[in-house]
Amino acid sequence: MTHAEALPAWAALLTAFLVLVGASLTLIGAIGTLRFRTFFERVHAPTLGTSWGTGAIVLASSLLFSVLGSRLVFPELLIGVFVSITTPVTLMLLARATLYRERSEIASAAAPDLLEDPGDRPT
Amino acid sequence: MDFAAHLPVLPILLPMAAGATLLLFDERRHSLKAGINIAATALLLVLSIWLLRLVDVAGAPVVHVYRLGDWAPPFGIVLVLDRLSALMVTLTSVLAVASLLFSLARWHKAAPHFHTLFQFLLMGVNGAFLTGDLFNLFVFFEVLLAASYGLMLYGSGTFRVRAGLHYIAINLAASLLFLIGVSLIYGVTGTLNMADLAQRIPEVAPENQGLLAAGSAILGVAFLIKAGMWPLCFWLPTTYMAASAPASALFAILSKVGFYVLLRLSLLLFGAEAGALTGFGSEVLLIGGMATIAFGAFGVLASQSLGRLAGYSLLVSSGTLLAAVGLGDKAAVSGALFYLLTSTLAVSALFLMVELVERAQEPAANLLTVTMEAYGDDVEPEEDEQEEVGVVMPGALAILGICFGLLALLLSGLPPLSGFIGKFALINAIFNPAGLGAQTTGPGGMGWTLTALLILSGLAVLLAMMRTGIRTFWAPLEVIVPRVLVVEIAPVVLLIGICVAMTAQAGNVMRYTDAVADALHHQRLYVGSVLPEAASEAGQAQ
Amino acid sequence: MELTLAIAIGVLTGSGVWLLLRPRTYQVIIGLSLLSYAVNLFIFSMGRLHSGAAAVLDGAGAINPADYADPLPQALVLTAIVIGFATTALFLVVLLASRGLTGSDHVDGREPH
Amino acid sequence: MLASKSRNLAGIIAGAVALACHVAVWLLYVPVRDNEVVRSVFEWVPSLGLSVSLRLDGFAWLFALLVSGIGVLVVLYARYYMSAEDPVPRFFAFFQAFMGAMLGVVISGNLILLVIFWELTSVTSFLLIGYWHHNQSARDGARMSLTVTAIGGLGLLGGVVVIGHIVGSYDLDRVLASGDLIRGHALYLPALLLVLLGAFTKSAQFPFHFWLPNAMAAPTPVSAYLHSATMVKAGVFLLARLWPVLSGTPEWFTIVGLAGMASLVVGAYLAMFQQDLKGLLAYSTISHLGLITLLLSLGSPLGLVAAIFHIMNHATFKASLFMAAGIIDHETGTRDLRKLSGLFRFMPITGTLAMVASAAMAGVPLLNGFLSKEMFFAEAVETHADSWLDTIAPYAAVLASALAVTYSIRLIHSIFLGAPPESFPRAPHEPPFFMRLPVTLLVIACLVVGIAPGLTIGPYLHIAVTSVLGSATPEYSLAVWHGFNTPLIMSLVALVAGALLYLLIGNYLERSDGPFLLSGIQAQRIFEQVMVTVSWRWARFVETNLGTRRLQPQLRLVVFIAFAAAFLSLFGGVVDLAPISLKGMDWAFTGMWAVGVVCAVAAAYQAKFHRLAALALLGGTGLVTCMTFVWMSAPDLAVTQLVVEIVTSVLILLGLRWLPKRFQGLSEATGPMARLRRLRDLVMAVGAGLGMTIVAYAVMTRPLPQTISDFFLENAYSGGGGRNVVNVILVDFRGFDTLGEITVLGIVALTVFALLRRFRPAPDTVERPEQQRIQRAYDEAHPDRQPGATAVDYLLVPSVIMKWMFPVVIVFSAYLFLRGHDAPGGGFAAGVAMAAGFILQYMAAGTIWVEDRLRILPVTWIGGGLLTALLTGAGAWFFGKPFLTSYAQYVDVPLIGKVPLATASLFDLGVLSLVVGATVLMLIALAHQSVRRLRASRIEEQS
Amino acid sequence: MRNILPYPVLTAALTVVWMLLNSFSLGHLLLGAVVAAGASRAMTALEPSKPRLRRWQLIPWLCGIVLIDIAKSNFAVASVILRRRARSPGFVSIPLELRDQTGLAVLACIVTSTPGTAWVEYDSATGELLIHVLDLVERQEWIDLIKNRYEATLREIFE
Amino acid sequence: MSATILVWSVTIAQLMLVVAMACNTYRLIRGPRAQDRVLCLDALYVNAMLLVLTFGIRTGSSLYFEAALVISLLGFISTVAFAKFLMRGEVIE
Ligand code: NA
Ligand code: NA
Repeated sequence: MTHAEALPAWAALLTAFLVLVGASLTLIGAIGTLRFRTFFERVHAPTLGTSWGTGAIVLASSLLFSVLGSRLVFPELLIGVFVSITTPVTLMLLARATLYRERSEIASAAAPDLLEDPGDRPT
Repeated sequence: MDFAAHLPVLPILLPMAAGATLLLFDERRHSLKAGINIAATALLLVLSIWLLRLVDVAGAPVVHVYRLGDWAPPFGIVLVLDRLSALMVTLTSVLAVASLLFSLARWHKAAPHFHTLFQFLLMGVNGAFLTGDLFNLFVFFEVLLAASYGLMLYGSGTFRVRAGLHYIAINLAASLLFLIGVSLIYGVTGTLNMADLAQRIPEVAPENQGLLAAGSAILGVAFLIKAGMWPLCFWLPTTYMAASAPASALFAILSKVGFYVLLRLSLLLFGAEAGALTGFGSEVLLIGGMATIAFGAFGVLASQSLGRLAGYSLLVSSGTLLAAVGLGDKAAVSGALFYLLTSTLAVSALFLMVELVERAQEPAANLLTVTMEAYGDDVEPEEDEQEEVGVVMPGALAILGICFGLLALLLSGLPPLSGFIGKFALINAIFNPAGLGAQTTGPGGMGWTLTALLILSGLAVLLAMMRTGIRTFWAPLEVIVPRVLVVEIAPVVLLIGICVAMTAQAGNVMRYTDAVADALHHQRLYVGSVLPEAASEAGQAQ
Repeated sequence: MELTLAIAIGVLTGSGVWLLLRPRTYQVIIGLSLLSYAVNLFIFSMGRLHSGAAAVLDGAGAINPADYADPLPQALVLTAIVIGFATTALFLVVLLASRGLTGSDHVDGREPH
Repeated sequence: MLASKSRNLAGIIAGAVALACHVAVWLLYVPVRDNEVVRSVFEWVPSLGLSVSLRLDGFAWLFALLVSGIGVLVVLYARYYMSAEDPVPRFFAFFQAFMGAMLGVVISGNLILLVIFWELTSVTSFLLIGYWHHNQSARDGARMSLTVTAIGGLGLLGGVVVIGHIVGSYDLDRVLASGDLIRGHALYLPALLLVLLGAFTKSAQFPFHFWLPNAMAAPTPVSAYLHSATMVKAGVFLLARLWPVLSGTPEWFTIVGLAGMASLVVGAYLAMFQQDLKGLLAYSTISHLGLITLLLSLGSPLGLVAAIFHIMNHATFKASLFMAAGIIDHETGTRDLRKLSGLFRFMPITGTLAMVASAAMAGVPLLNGFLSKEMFFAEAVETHADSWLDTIAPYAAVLASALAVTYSIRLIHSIFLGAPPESFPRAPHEPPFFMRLPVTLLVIACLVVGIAPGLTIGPYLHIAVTSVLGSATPEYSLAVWHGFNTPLIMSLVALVAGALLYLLIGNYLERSDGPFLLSGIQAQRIFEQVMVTVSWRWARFVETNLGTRRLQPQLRLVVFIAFAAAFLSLFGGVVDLAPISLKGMDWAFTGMWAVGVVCAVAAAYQAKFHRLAALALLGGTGLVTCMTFVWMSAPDLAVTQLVVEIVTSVLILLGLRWLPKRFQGLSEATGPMARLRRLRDLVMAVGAGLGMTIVAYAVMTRPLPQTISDFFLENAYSGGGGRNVVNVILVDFRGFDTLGEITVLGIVALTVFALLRRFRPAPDTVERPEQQRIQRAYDEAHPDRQPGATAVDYLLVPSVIMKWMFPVVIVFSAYLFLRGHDAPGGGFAAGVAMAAGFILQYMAAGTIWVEDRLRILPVTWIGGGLLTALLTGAGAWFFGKPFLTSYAQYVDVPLIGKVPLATASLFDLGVLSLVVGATVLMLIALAHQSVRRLRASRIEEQS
Repeated sequence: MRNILPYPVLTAALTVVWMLLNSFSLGHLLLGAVVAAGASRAMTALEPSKPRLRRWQLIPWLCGIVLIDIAKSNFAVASVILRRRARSPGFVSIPLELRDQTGLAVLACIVTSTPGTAWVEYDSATGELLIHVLDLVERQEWIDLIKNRYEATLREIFE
Repeated sequence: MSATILVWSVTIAQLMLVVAMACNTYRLIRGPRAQDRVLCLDALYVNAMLLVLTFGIRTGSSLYFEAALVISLLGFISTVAFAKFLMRGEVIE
């Protein structure tokens, strides 16, 4: 970690803080996936990581490299932007799919042969 | 650099360029594509003969080294053109001409991209023969395998796809082994260049020799799968039987690639100067080769269809070649190469014959074999009706019969054709490893067993082919004269004709194979040509 | 880390081999994928492990190769990845074709008796 | 080549050739008479000691004379014998080939050449015997004769090779001069046995005699030629030829003698019982050949003289008898001795000729057969080596002679004498003169030689004998009358006993169904049984039990053998593993792999029933693999692995559409065997995993040897113009690998495309997926909803975002590409990324929508990419450099600064183009199946 | 001009992306512009509904409030997870007037990116949006939040 | 000093992220439904991306940035494919 020696203490502290915040949020989100009971609850959990979890770490990275290179470097911001644009797509699609699956299961409870889900079934 | 200096790379680039160019034209332009393919294949044949003449000069053996990217070996990839590789390239292009001619009758239109796959297969095979780099060998193996997957599945159909699945699964496993082996060798020696490897292997520290041996063994297993050694060969007869006739005719060279690599590497890396690893694996090759001969012979006898028979006879020839590599001495290698030429040509011709003969057996098959399978379902029947290419053969059955008989002689190794000379050369080598007249002790138990196997396997092929031949050509009461086009029988005649010519010119061919064997046993020559600096350093040190 | 990676390679190989020997084509394709991960890592490990080493040259000037990760195995792995991708795609299509034509997803195209 | 009906022309050509041979042989009489050996040598394969060496000495000359002479006669005969319907040119072609081969055997001066001609006689005789291949018996006879004689021929090859090994040459002269060396060599017995195998099978010696009677299905001219003068004589010819080097040992005497004696007696005995005229002659041939073999076994020079003499005599009378038999068959339409009778009044001339020839066969005095038989008796009595074999030899000789008399009488009596039959298939009469001419000439020869042997055959026999024996040639006399000695008594006894025997059992023979006592044992049936057992049952057994057509055992073998090979090699050397320590362990890395490993095992566990889950878990493992590359300083790998990972998932998901559901427990085998199988696989999997762990650990903990990578690191920037060494290796140092690799990708894409063109989905997947059906039904059930509204709404918002991502992905792909040479990225990753962008559009809007708007020509991209890479590489040629030599320079552009320009980038552009094309082609081809199905089902609905 | 640069805003944005990825230099400005123009042209093929940015000056303000809202929600959801607090998840149906597809997309991103709310279903015929809320205490509160805070702003920007 | 702070914080952050990966993997394996697995796979991707970023911070190298970028930009494609497969039964219609 030779690069870090040159880092001013405030930057190091701030970076460390942001990194830890981001990681903590992500971890909490992951714990959420364990604790929540239904899919629609679980769907909220990863957003901790994809919102400020990512944001904090991205900021940390930007900060570090800006300070180290003594110029503003923000390519990491793109990561944040991309994540916040793409993650909703997947979550929306998944949520909608789940809604359909659950509806159709309720609707066709009388016809269990239609109930088979395509690749996977509850164990 | 003058133009001739670039010749060694052309057998790879020419098919590649042809294959890529073919992609730029619309699928439906069959004749144009066929034309390009014919031109490229013919050019390849001319080129390979040129290469053959380039290396076949009297005096000290010639090894042409082509440094790709102008990087000095062992860092860059090199192509090495010597007598052996020139011979194999020529054999490939001969088979290609025959197979292509055959396919022009109907097969080339059965599915998209036949010509491209065909040229890429040639590219892969030629690359495997020419390269002097172990990982580059892997790449060309993959090229030829990928193209062979395409050609194997070409035309689709239940049986073919089922066999293709097995073929691909096994070869994927083999490719993984190849990678493990190559990388392990790199991990121990730090190089990929074959000549460099030959230099470094004797110097590998004792504590690393086990790892090196393990890597070589795994690599060897990968090649043995491709070369078709029992018990790694069960996929082979089914695959070759299931593939379309021109494809399997061309595939006859594929198992020879495995043999080629085993021959090249075992003599180069584990030859007389390999230190502790000298002769590594040769016993396995000998015993495995013999087991393969035996299994192939029984398989030939057990075959009910001619296609499977042809596949098993390929196994017999594979086993014979492997055992010869196992013997390892010059005479055996020379005999093996002669045998390789004749058996490859003959098996290839037999694969072409299979379709023609089966057409004679089944009236329904007489009507467009291709359409039955390939156009079974189709939402988009875009291909127009097949039109005739060439003239239907008169007296087809008689010519087929003669060809079949000659092939039976060739494959069983019965006199007087080159099949006999090849087998005799091998047997002669078993009894007189140092040459006729040099007083040596008689062959050991292995030698006797191998001799017996060589003879008995020939007998098995003879019996089986006689059975099939009688059933096909003699037994039927009403003779169905198959619709055979000239372009279909011509390649068979061509291949057999080459065997006949080889019989007449056996002395010259043997002189060539003797020279090949001789050069293979002087690994210094190869190493010195690829790495002149290193070799001269070594010379100074001594 | 060597140990970790070695064990990882071993487990991936074991899982891959297990699947490779299964009767269903889909199992085989997953097995082949796992095996190719294992093999790629194996090739990679042949250049030894260099955590956090420089991967790209700074520019001209004298270079101490020991400071860098061995690039050659990496290049080999790249080739292997590409080829692995291609063959996975091919195998997939062939297994689909086989399933379609034979009506069975058994590797032999028919259920064993 | 000739039209199939032109039998005159074909016959004339064949006859002319045979006659020319015959004349040529005569022309060589003078030098041969003077004990010269006429030689003619062409080199063929010198390194193998194989030369086309023709060598005509007295013995060969005499034989050549016989072969060509009788050849002329048989051609003449065949011209009239063969029916106008037969494709005669083929017959004469085979005949000529056979005669050539036989002459070759006789005049070969090189043992290998001899073997070659030897096998050629087998092959051509196969064709001749099977000439009437529409008959089952002809096919069987041909097959059997070739099988037996080819086995023998291959044995002979082995024997000859052993002799060549002993002598150091295959040259006949050198071999003949090395008798003592051969007989004294340790390998003498194998050589002898192998040579004898060849000779005995060819000469139909017991126990290989059975093929000969079956070969009688051949047209009679063939039998007349093959079984009198040529084919079967090749065996005894060889015995005589190698007599100087092989004979004289106890082994020779015992084996050859036993075989000869057995053939002599058994052949004669069986001949008596034959009802088929040609069958009788065939067994008689076996017997006479046994006689010759027995003579040769004795090892005495006089025996050899008698043998050669009998070879000649037997040829003449047997050829004439066969031809006569053919005439009878031709005229009456039958060869059955039971049906034939009283023919003498219809064909007196033929009858007379046949009687004379039969008498010669029976050994009646004043005919040639008598003379050689007398010599045989003399030798049988004379030779004594104090073994039981030669003690019984005279008795066996007399017995066989007596039997020969019996069957000869039976032949004549049964056919020509007695009451004329009520009906023949055809009314018999004398054949055309020219058909009878050959018989006449041969019978005259029998008479002339029998009456005046010294004047006729004498000189020729002499040169033959001297050429074999050289200075050891004994004194012998060919006189008809040697006085009243033991042999004469034996002859008389045989004649009388034979005649008496016929009187006694003649009627029984006429009615018998098979040979007395031996009818149960039919060598032919035993042979067939053995053949079926070995070549079919055993073969099937071996093929099915030592081979398999199933995939799993094959893969199991691959894994096992690879493991075993590595294991044995590994521990053949020394492997010491570095001690395991947890110091310096990177716990994050280890934790990641804990995740990766669990995913892998879970994927393995789920792959059967939970395909989707397995795929997701596979993705988890792949992700950890990427992370490893990140951790271990391989960013290029990480990027590439990631994009490939993503595309592969999409690809497999596309495929999952066509894989029907699996129901748990449907085919899960639960028996103990299945469990055992799974256990075995588990053991193999664990073993393979352990092996890889050990090897990987061993290598990783050893110091890296001096590798070629150092060169790459040192030269990447200065020589390759790039800072990303991996990329420079890929596009420059080892660009050739990349060229091959992209070709693989292109090929696979084309294959996938071609295969999918013929794709036929499983019946249970043809329908639209269940989800779509339900959602459609839902839309249709609700009047306020448009059909398909669910699908539209589902993607309404996401597809907007996905579309807007398209240009971003393109920019990103350009970024990856342009950076590649100096930083992680490169053509491949860029190509896959761009392809992923395309796929995203397909997912967002559907195939039809996208293809209405975007014209992607993936095949052209593939071809163009390959050509770009290729032409970039070939561009170096114009600068006199090898293929793929790159050129890199930094160019100063105003305003912008230094811009790197490397031809390698152009190469990389080819890679990009190909990768885009190939990836898109594969995915789209798969995606198109849905469209295709849809169209197909619409067509079905309409019709 | 319209043919060469059909989406000037997009092109500009992509150029910025390019420079973010590489560096802010003149060379990359030019190169980036070329790449971005190419990518934009590719975009025309997909015929996206062309958004009209009426009041783009509202965008930064929107970004600001969204970032803050998300931060708040992060905190809230984290506490839900960590404290295992009792929660009452549920669906909320919201009638939307926003019809612009891009606007809807942005709204969807906002809703979904915010921990605690998830975009589930949107009926294009009725304009009815269904969201899922992790901790649904007061239904109307959520409806107001979406409609007044986000939808209104977005309608101003896009419609 | 700065180095120590950074090393510790990044190490702890990485361990936290790895634990997060483990949590997601648990759901990935246990499900119960396909959508849960896919959700967690997506989360796994994000975790990995963050790990890459922290790794970059730790080594001070920006070379790993592309890998993170790939995940953020393209990582969702496979998840979209999964989701479409669940909803519509096929990925590309
Ligand atoms: Na009679
Ligand atoms: Na959310």
